[in-house]
Amino acid sequence: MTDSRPVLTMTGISKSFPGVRALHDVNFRLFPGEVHALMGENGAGKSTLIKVLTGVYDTDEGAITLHDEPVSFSGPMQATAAGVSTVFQEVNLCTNLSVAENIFIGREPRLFGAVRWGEVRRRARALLARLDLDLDVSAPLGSYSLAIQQMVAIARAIDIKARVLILDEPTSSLDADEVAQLFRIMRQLRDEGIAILFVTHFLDQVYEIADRITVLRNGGLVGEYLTTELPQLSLVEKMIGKELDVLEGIEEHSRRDLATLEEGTPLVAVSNFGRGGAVEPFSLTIHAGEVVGLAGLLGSGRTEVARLLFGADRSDGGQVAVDGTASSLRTPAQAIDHGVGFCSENRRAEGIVADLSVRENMILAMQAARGWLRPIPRRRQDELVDKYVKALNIRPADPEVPVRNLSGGNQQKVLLARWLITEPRLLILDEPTRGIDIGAKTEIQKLVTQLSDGGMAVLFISAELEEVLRLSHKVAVMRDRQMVAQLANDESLDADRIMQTIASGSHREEADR
Amino acid sequence: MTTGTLTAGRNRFRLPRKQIPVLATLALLLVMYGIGVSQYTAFSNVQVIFNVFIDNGFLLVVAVGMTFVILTGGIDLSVGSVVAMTAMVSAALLQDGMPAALVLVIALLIGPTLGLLMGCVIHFFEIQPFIVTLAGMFFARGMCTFISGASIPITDGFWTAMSQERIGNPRGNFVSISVLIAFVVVAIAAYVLAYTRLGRNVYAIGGNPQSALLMGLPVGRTRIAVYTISGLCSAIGGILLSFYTLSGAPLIAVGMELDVIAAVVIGGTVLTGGAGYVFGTVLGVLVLGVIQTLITFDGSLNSWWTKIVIGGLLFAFILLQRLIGIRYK
Amino acid sequence: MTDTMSRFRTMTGHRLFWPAAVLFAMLAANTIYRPGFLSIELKDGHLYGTPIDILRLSAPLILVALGMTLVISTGGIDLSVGSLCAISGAIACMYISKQPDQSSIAVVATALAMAMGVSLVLGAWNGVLVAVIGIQPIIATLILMVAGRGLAQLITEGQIITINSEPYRAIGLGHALTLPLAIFIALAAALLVAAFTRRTALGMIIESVGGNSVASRLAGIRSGRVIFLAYVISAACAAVAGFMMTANVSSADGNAAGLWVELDAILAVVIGGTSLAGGRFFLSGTIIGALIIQTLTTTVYAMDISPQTSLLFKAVVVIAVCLIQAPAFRARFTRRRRNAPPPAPVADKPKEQVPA
Amino acid sequence: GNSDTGGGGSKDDGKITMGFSQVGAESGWRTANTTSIKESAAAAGIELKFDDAQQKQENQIKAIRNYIQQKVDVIAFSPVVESGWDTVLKEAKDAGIPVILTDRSVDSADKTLYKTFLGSDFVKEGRLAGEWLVEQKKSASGPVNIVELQGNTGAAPANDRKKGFGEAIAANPNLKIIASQPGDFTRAGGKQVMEQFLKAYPKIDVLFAHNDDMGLGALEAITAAGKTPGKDITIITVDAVKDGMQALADGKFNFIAECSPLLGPQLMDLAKKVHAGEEVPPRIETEETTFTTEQAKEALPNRKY
Ligand SMILES: Nc1ncnc2c1ncn2[C@@H]1O[C@H](COP(=O)(O)OP(=O)(O)OP(=O)(O)O)[C@@H](O)[C@H]1O
Ligand SMILES: Nc1ncnc2c1ncn2[C@@H]1O[C@H](COP(=O)(O)OP(=O)(O)OP(=O)(O)O)[C@@H](O)[C@H]1O
Ligand SMILES: [Mg+2]
Ligand SMILES: [Mg+2]
Repeated sequence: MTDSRPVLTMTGISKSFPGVRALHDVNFRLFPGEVHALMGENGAGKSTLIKVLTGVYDTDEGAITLHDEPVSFSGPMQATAAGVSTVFQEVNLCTNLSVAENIFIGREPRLFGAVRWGEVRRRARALLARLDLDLDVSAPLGSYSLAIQQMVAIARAIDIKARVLILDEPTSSLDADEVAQLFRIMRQLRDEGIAILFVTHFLDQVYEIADRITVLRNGGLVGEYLTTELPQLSLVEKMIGKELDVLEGIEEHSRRDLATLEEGTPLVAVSNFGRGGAVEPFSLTIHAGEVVGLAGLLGSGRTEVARLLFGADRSDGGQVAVDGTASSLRTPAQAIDHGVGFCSENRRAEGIVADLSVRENMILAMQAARGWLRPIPRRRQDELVDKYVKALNIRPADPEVPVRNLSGGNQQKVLLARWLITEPRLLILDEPTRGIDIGAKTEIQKLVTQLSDGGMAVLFISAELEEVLRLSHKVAVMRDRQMVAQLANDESLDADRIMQTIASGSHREEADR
Repeated sequence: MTTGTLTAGRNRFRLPRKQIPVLATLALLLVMYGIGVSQYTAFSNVQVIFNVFIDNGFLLVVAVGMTFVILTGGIDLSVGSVVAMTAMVSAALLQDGMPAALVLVIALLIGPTLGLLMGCVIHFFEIQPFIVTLAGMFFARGMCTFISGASIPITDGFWTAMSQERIGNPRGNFVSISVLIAFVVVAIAAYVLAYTRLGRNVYAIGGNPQSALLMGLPVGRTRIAVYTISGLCSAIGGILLSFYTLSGAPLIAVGMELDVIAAVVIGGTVLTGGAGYVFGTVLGVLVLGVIQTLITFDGSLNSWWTKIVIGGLLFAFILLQRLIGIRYK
Repeated sequence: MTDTMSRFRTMTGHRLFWPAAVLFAMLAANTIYRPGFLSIELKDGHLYGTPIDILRLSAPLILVALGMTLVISTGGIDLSVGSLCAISGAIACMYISKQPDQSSIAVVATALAMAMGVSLVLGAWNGVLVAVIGIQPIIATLILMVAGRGLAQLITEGQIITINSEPYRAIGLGHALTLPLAIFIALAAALLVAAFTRRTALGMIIESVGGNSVASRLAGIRSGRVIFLAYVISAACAAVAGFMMTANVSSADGNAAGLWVELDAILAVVIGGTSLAGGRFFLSGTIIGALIIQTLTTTVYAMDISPQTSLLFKAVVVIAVCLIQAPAFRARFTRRRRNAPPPAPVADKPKEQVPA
Repeated sequence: GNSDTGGGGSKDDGKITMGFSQVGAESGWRTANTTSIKESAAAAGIELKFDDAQQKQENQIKAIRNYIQQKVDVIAFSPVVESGWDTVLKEAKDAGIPVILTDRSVDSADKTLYKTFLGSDFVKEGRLAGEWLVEQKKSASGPVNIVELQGNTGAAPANDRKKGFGEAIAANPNLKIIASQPGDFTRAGGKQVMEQFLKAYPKIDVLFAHNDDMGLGALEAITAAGKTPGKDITIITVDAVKDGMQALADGKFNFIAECSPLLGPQLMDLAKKVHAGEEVPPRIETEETTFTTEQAKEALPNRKY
């Protein structure tokens, strides 16, 4: 498997952005027929390495060879033509085009120059079927959730007759089944001799699929290892650069007691909330200090529930009570007035304002709540920003750089900080740990626990059931856009039972009451 | 556990959603025409409709080019001036006695060349299209006055024939050759947008240029092509205009870019790019044409009331279109 | 890299460097052509000279462009400013011309208040169309651009209204502290807009809405109000510019006042570094942009460039200004190798914008 | 409009319907022209269909086509530009509708396409202005420096007035146009250009402005520069609108060549004749004159516009 010559080598790669040295003298090799994991903390330079390889960025220094030929791509178009197929971090597709078109654009089957649309749709359906997806391929991609979009991006990449397949955090928005599906296909491709570069923050996934691991830290190369020869703990140590008991931190697993919390008036109680075509009406109460987990398959409507509660979408009907008094949550501004915060799963489109600096992005929600006439004094801004840059370990630590220059994970932390600064009473976190490295993930989990101990209510949405179970007092289960059950997180609750609930939907009546 | 096929069967009601703006425009256009017919007897003549096409053939062609540009999220302010420049160059060359065929070739080359140049500046130097094409507009208009300060009549036989040929019944209802040319351009454009890679790339770039780049699409080439196409359409439009007026005048088609942009947007194309159809643009041009016809038929408006009424009708139209669009979304 | 080199780099890297350099180059070219170009003399306690002229003549454009900067920053555009100039000027002059004592301060004040009131209403109209009804800005403001000229002519009944009012005339031609009053008005407006946006959080909020409106909404910003406000401010600026234009010639011409000023204003904004896509805005850049455009116009007259070529000249200057400002263009020339980094925002710290 | 206006002309009730396409409303002169036409149409009992082309030839062609559809009895228009009318005029001719041109002419080779052209002679206006100047300066020994404020680039009045003026002053080699820029027929334009002329050329003796408005704008600039208009600089303009006449009477202008906008009565007269099938001369000049300061003082009290 690894005794042949590498299909791809990168030597001495350096790349700087104004003020940041993203890569410094990095070497990397990729062999045919292997899955090679590229690991590192947020901002370590993984995505940059991939973009340098595919010609999105020019290198400052260094050389790249493909099949022993020196190459220097001017952009993804050339890279694709040379057999390097890439799924970039953050879904990079055109949401205004149909699903089928997104898969085939640029290499549509044609007859005398005319695109054969029937053929495009047929092939798209066939390809998606390989990923166990059954979509309306002529619907615009934008009408599907981020997870589906991610799957479509993968479908696009694997259809290309590639020798090298690059997947930058493809699994961050997928659930277990889809990950399994993806891995099945990755193995199949690997056995066909394709070289796969794979980036993820899930250690389990690395050990499940990767043959070899390259670790980056702070833009520098730490080393290249065979997966079998690198225990998990030392991998984490190599990524973080110091010996840490993070893993133990994660193992800590406390059942959280619901009973005492549910006394008294709920902080937010909604009944018969719903929106035609998105979520069936549901009722939910959240108490101060309570963490409610929202579980369900992708596309089951979790994000929709969150958006309704935050007023990002309007509910068709139903009542809301905040602190026991009837209120309305019809716009985000209203929700924020009631002390609700919402950290969207789609950070690029709905989260960051790329033009603005880290500082401005962080104080945005607080400033919006105060109104534009009462600016937050600069000193206070700096204090707040400084505090959260430290607390969340945001890098680079310069609050004045435009947030667009941050790596994906660090952008996520900025968003989190934006909401923490507003000191909300109910914080809705939609996939807050997606694309975040293991250290930061633990930090966020700890943070959620701390916040709820301090009296904040949290609605926690995550594709990882483990995480939901670990943090929540109560788990609401979504299935096919219905809230089918609300389960107290007691001894009897585990991932299996939630999966069964999802699969059978038998608890539906229980939720409807 | 076993979840067979993941049915993300999230079939929201979305059947004609993309087409709604276009359909709304169509409906409103019919209503407006109905109003005209009920108010003025002569409005129902078939020739009135034909005249709308005859009088707006060149606008239609230019608007088709603009549709390409706007679909990528760009804008081309130079079209009016390029139209004028093409007409001006043709007139000047014909006056100098150059054969018509050669003049046609030269005139049809100028627009795309300028478009190509602007496209290159926009793409390679990443300057906003608004500015680059504004400079293009100044340049082309400057060339017009540079060629001649006064209008130049065209007496060439070919031009006159193209101008005065009536297809149909010359004594009854007829259209001009320009109308046929315009329809051919519309048909080609519709085909290109729907069935060719270039066309699909246009939509992709309009949807998200960053993604299009990362998807390996030829963003630069497409963007340059789009401005070249717009330049070509402006050149064809300029030729049609010179058929139409049998002359080149330095100040003709001033402000035409705004009419064209308005037509494209009324036709349902979004200025940020990525959504819209050539057919919508045809409707948009018709809307502007019918508004004007209504006003001339009325014939009682003061100069300033004309402007106010045009603004008012435009407003009513856009508002209704918008409301219908929201209702059925 | 030597110290001077790096200092040069930081200097040329500054956002305002290139626009300012172009302005300087244009002034220099004029001076070479006509050595007296820059000379300023004191006559009857007033300063005279071409530089003063340029400042005074650019005042209306600066005003319009300031409002336009905010609108563009929200991701919009306001084509109606030219018509608004005509309307505000027409109302003010019409009212004054009907009064027995045209030179009374009270009359002029009433006229200004009335005209400003109407302009604000029209600005609000634009704001409603864009922010509430959701019509694309270019089309929404096109309506008023077309109809507004008609309104202005309706007010003046198509005539040129000539007035004889000293206080009104002063708006365009008066002097204070040896300098034309118009300069102070423009400066005051600039400081006001700067204070309004940068001393409050309005500026950041506008930039946020323009940068990513979805994200801003989810952060709790009522973007509708912000966008609305931008159009109202733009209308107010245009109204003052309209006063100035009409006061300059003591007459209101519904047809010609402010014709095509919207294009110049947009040009000024973009030359100043604000992106038409919305987001970050730079008021001081806009002012330099407006000065460049006015210097260009004056140059054409002063150098007696033939009317036939003056538009060509303008095209060349516009494209030159934008090219040398474009990072992508500079990258091609500062580094020979192909390996230039993608156009990264120049190393500048976004800071409080207070125009000099 | 009511439902039968569209067919108004086709009914044989003896009432003449006229379609008139105006250039626009770009100046006070033009609005006076429009008013004159509307008033005289009403007075003459002619039903007028009026259209404002907003300075676009395309719009005028469209309007004429629509008049043909409405079967009006007479079509009259002031062409925005000279050339390019053959096609649509042929259509009018085929439909049997007579056409009258006002104010500006067209350059069609086929003179049968229109019945007559009623309007001023711009070249003559320029010439009159020039001749007056030649007369004034015939004793001048040294060079006389003239600056010229042109109308919109390419507009017929601008081209023709420049031409006529140029031809006339060629008679005296001392008279020299040292600078000429378009002031776009507006006060603001005239003022801004004049300011620069004053800075660039220390010795300006004469200003020739293609219309009153630019002249009035230039007045402001001249005053601001500390010179006395009418004395230090001789000012000649064209048009003779009220404000211009006032300036002339005040001695700020020195000479105006009239360009009368009051074409209405003559036009209606012609329309009736043409409709009745009478022969009319192919070219009818408006009755116009020139004004000096004294004449202006006399004429001013009964000026209508
Ligand atoms: N366009 C850019 N301009 C400036 N700096 C950038 C740019 N893109 C990335 N960086 C910086 O380069 C460094 C590496 O970023 P990169 O995106 O490669 O990280 P990553 O390893 O992919 O992290 P993550 O796991 O969070 O996605 C970061 O410090 C980031 O801030
Ligand atoms: N194309 C579509 N057509 C109709 N409804 C859709 C479509 N896309 C999404 N929806 C609706 O949105 C619901 C929620 O999708 P969403 O992605 O928000 O769910 P989620 O559970 O948060 O999934 P994810 O894990 O992907 O975030 C879907 O169940 C469906 O009701
Ligand atoms: Mg990354
Ligand atoms: Mg979700």
